[in-house]
Amino acid sequence: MRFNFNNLNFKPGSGMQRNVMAAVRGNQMLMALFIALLLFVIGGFVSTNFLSLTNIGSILSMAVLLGFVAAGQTLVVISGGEGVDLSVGAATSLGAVLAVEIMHGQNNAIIPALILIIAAGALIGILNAIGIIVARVPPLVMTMAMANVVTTVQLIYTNGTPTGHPAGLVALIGSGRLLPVLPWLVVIGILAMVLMQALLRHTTYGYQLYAVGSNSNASYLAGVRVSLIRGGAYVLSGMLSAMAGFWLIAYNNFAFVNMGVAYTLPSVAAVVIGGTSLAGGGGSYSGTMIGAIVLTVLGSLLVVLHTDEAGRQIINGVVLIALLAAYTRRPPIRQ
Amino acid sequence: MLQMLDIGKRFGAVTALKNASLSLMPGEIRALLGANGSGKSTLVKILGGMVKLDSGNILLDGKPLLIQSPRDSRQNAIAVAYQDLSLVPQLSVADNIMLGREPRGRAGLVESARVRQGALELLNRLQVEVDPDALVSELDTATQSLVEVAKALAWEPRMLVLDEVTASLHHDQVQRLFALLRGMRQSGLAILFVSHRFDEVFSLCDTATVLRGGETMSAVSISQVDYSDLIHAMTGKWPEKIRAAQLESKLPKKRDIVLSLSNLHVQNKVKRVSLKVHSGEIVGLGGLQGQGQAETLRAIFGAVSFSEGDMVFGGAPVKFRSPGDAVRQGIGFISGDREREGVLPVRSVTENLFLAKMALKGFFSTINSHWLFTGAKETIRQLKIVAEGPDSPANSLSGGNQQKLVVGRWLMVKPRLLLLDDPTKGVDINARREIHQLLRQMAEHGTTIIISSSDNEELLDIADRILVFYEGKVVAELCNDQKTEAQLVSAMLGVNRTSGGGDD
Amino acid sequence: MRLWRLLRSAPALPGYLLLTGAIIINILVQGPDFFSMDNFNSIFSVNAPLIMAAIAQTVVVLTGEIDLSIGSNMTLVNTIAILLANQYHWPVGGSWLTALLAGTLVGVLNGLIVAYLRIPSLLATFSTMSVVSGLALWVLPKPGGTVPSEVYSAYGGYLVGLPTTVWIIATVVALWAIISKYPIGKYIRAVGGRERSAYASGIRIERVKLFAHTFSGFVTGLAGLCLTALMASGDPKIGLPFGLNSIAAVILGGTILSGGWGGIGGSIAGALFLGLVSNIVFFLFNNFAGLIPGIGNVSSFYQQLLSNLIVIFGLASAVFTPRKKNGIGLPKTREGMTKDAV
Amino acid sequence: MSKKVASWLVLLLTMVAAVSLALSVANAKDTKKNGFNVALLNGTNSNAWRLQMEQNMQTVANKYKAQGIIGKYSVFVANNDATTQAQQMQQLINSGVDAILINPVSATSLSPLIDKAVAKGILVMGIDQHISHPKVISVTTDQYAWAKIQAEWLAKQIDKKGNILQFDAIAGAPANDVRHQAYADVLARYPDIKVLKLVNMDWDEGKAKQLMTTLLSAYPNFDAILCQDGAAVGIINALQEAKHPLPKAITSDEWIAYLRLWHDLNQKNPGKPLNAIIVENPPGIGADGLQIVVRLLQGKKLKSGVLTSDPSDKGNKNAILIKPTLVITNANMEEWYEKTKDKPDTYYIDSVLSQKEIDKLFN
Repeated sequence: MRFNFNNLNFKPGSGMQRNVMAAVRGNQMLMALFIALLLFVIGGFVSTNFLSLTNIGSILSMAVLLGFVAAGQTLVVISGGEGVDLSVGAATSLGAVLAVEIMHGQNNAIIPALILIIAAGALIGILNAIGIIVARVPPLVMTMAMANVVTTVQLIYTNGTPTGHPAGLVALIGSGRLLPVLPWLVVIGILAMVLMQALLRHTTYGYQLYAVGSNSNASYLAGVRVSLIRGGAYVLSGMLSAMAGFWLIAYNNFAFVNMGVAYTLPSVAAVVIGGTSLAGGGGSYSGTMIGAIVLTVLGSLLVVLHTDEAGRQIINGVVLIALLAAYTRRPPIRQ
Repeated sequence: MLQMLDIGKRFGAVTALKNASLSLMPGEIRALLGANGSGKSTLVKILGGMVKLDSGNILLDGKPLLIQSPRDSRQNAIAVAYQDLSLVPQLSVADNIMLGREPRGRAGLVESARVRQGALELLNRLQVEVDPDALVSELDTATQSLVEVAKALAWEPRMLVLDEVTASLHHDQVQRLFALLRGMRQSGLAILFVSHRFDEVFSLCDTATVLRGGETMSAVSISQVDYSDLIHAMTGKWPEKIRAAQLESKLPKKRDIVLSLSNLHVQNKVKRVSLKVHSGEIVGLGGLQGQGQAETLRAIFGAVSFSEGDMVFGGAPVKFRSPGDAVRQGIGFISGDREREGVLPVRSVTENLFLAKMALKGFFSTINSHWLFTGAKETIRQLKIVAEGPDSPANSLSGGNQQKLVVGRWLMVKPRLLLLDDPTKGVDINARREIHQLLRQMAEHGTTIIISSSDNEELLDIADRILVFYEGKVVAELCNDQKTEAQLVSAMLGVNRTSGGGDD
Repeated sequence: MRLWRLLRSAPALPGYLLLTGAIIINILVQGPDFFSMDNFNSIFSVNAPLIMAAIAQTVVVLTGEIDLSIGSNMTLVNTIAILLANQYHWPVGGSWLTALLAGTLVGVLNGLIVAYLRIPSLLATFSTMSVVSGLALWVLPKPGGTVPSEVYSAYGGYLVGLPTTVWIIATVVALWAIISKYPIGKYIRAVGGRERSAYASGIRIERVKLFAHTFSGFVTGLAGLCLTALMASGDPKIGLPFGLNSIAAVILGGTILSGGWGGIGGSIAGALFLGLVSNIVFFLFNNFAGLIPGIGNVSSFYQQLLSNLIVIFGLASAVFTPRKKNGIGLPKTREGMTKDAV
Repeated sequence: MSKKVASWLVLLLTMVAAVSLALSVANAKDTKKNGFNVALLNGTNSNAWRLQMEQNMQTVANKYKAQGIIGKYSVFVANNDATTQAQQMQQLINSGVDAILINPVSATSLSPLIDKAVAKGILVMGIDQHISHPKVISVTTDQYAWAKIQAEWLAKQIDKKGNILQFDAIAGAPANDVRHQAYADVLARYPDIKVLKLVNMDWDEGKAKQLMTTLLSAYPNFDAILCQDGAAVGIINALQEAKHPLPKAITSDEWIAYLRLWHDLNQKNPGKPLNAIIVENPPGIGADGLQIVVRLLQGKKLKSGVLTSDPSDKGNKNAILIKPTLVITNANMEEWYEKTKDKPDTYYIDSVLSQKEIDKLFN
């Protein structure tokens, strides 16, 4: 094709702008990383052992657990439409309960356990998706209600008390270390980051997920099956969260009903601190992992500081507000 | 009365305005003109308090005026009616009109009777027939625009800024509005009128200020200039040159029918529309705003469902349940509402360009980013999209370039049928011409095109054949020598039916 | 068609319909005992804290924000009221007013963080939730303390023929009705409806949000006091369930989370619905569980399952709530709402 | 339009209110010797301990039902929501039961409803957690004694000197506070024992593990660990993973999983057994309460001196404190390991007082 006029002399999207945009987008993650390092250094002042390779390794593996729960959360938040999944904790718990009940310490039950865990997580996600997309219940409330149901299901399934423990191999991965600073769990975490990155950046699904989160109407009119993409985010979230339960019992060696619930709200915080906007359409899983590290280091730091439980909660909240104020502020309407 | 001197504004690294100046006298109606990205809307937003300026001064009656918020602006008797509206959909028409200046009675309570009455008076002045208790979300776009104007007038401004409010109004609504504005000018109201429609500018305005690249290029009296002077000021080129560059549209030789509709019926909106479209043809859908053109296009595309009627596409009867189905069958769709229905604002140029292609690929195909990158670069070059690179986010582009992204998106999948719903609304004249050329080229390569437009000139320019809609029916079909402005306008207004349509 | 229009135009209607349904089922499982004033009194006195929390949540949700810290704020109010009266022997009036003030201040704090720091409210209030529950634990490290029996019997008693709690709720409703008559009432909905439009219309959205959070904090304070009167004791963990329950009540009442649409009437109905669900489950299991063999030993799990499922069913009624226009398929003019449709 | 509907609703409600006034039924109450209607209000059933408590009680209730002593036994769970529990209690009072056993969501906060119930002649009893109300008898494990046994044992194991880490449960939970106090009282007598760090593990083994892992970085040199139940498995897992030597002594809970972990550790290191103690905190306490309630309903009187005051409620003599008797150390660990072999991992070492033991409490 040939055009024989070229009078486009206005250039609103100049070069500088792109660099700044890229820098700002990169910045959130860099900033989170910086804050994580800063918290480590503060920890080092409180206790020199805080910076020992073993301790860093321990903190990283705890962070990876939160990062796993926040994996599905990342997808759901990216998918936009006020997307948030408050059932991740319950799905994690269900995954954990199923894992110990099915494995009962036997290595040859690992595969069946994984299949069942993923299927159960998918079922939770499918029900969430139906509620959110078909019945149009707001995600926040639908997933909250689903979390309650999943908790009750765990109780009925286990009669209140899950029995069994993870297979030896799984427990070894969950608690063993390759190097002092590198527990196997962290290796799994890095693997998960690579896979999530591949899903988000190198498959058509990830591509369409970002598109739907950025502008669902435009995506719909470009032929994207918005409901399937968005629903898929909830289904994947259920599956990933249930898998997080598997790793949670690998780390802990035991399961109890609702053991993952404490991760629910921190998973949202990790996603946001990692640079994924609650408005959807942007963000990354590596950011979420860094967000998880920030929250975990902060938690550990508060343990070694000399405060009581009340003080710990207060400081935790204040530091969170400061973190959020530092870089997740909404832009003012007036520019 | 009002002077804006050497206004400068940067968004990050982008300079939106530099040394822009503007002055306005009581009783003056001034047009503010400029291509997309020239800084018009930034200037308007500075006046409205939505954007703060970096440098320069605003003087009101010779005294410096500091506008720090929309409130400051309104309290200084400057009222802005925005293109993207400042209405709250969930509130009633009356509440919206009086928002922020509710008449208050005893103990500071809002007197709802007076709110309603005040709103009603303004609506009557504008001759809008609308229930003041209706929610704004229930209104069509044209009525919403008029409510927006009423809302600006509610502040009893000395200076009224109208930012493209006529874009969605139909002809007689525009005329009534203009009559009102001319009347208000007599009482000393100063009006700043922003529009892409030159005929409106020439019929309403006294003076014009032209912006280019964020700078004021000229401030002229309308009576002393003509069309091409203004184009030159806006673009730096003389329009003759552009005209000469146009390609002549050629009617394709093959005439097999790509799409045929019979008795299509969309609830309340489209009534028994039948049409046949041949391959390689560009069919225009004309008419006043909201006569069923948009619904017809969307019904074909599967975005709204039709209750009755048959559709045959490519020889087989079809009924698409969603746009996804239509896209897979080789149909594309471009909406003029690029903000809501076109671009992915925070995603990159590449991602915007490949969206339709990716939608065709299923969910778990892998993506080769290198291939995407080179593909995007090629399209950017081909469409002359002005962007830093394939990775810059779409919202860093100007409106016209954003719309080119949407066009490029379909260029990549080469659909058999492309539907366009007012695709160049709010797009400046150059980008519009480029988009037209692209469409012609696509048609030459066998893509069939159906385009609806609120701009008659655009239809006459590009369409081989024009179907005119009135109240949900096709009332006229114009081709060859019937394709004239006069024929089109009379058909639009429901008089002088030449063909098509049917019952009364 | 008329019914459909009606459903779509009354923000609180889904809540009323749900409540009516729950009342009917409740009558079916409870029998004629339902129609006793004492029964109404117990329903209202037990559910007044949730009703108040739902009202507080509604005001914030109307501005398009959300408040997760309502539960911990109620706890703080409870602990302060108990601490001052029991440990420092302040008069009940003084200590409760101080507690109410503290609740309001937490609202102010939330408002400042959300409106002026512009942190998304979901995360901002998640953080303040941690701060406030820490404060509550600091104020009253362990459960204890009492409320004079006159206070709690007055709370659970009657006033001019109606349960006291009905009067308390009516007072707050009246207060909100008055506020709605002021411009701020409109501004709250405008800010929630479309923040940018509200701002462009000259509304100072920060102040509106601050006001909404402050008022919400005040009502949360009242909710905390109702809880204190109901429980007649202090406990640094007592308010925990109210954060999420109040959100559920608001949604059940037909208010939409993105703001601008809904009202406290629906939320009151939503809160009562939640209360009646536990009532229904109670009576189902109290009166009928014995008839079904085999669920004897684990019946308590099924109570939870049943109530959770009823709540999900209620939430699905959110279908009836109108949405912000999403632009797909031309909903610029709403179906059945254009002039020629009537 | 909505106004119209609203007025219909108001009309409906008014009618309902009118009918209700007309129908208000009086509830006659008669004294009886058997066929009692007993209800349990359990604050939560989502942990294994509470569930075992519920199941024990169900077993006892079924026995009484077979004998005709209990006519109806029902269980209601409040899901940790204090107002739900209040509502359940309110409805129980309205529907007329003979006795209510409560494991409260909030131990101090049911006074107004208890007043109402007592006024109606309903017997109210607290189980597991003490209820601070003069008219209510609470049957609880003596948590003070429980914690004291542990702390004294620990002090002895480390020769009354050294550094320890302390794991409390949830700050603000009544049992936690009594135990905390007991620990503090005992440790006050041993000035050479220093608590390096006190943390709250919220009865969450997972959290305990993460806390221990973190504490190792700041306090690697400790001699012993004093912890409440629900933490030891996590703590030992954390220590093993970090390859940190096990403490000279550790206190903890009655979870079978822990007993088995302990057994396995000793098997692996025959020369160096884990120095641990288990003090029972039996879920059977609920069943004890139920047996006592039935006797009280039958009109039997408690012996004087049975009622004492709970450490958290010194003003009232309203508590039946059941002293923990079962203590497991390395001396009898193997025996208990064998005894509980067929139980699931999540079982808690349990005991229910026999009829005879219960009868001893009565005249």
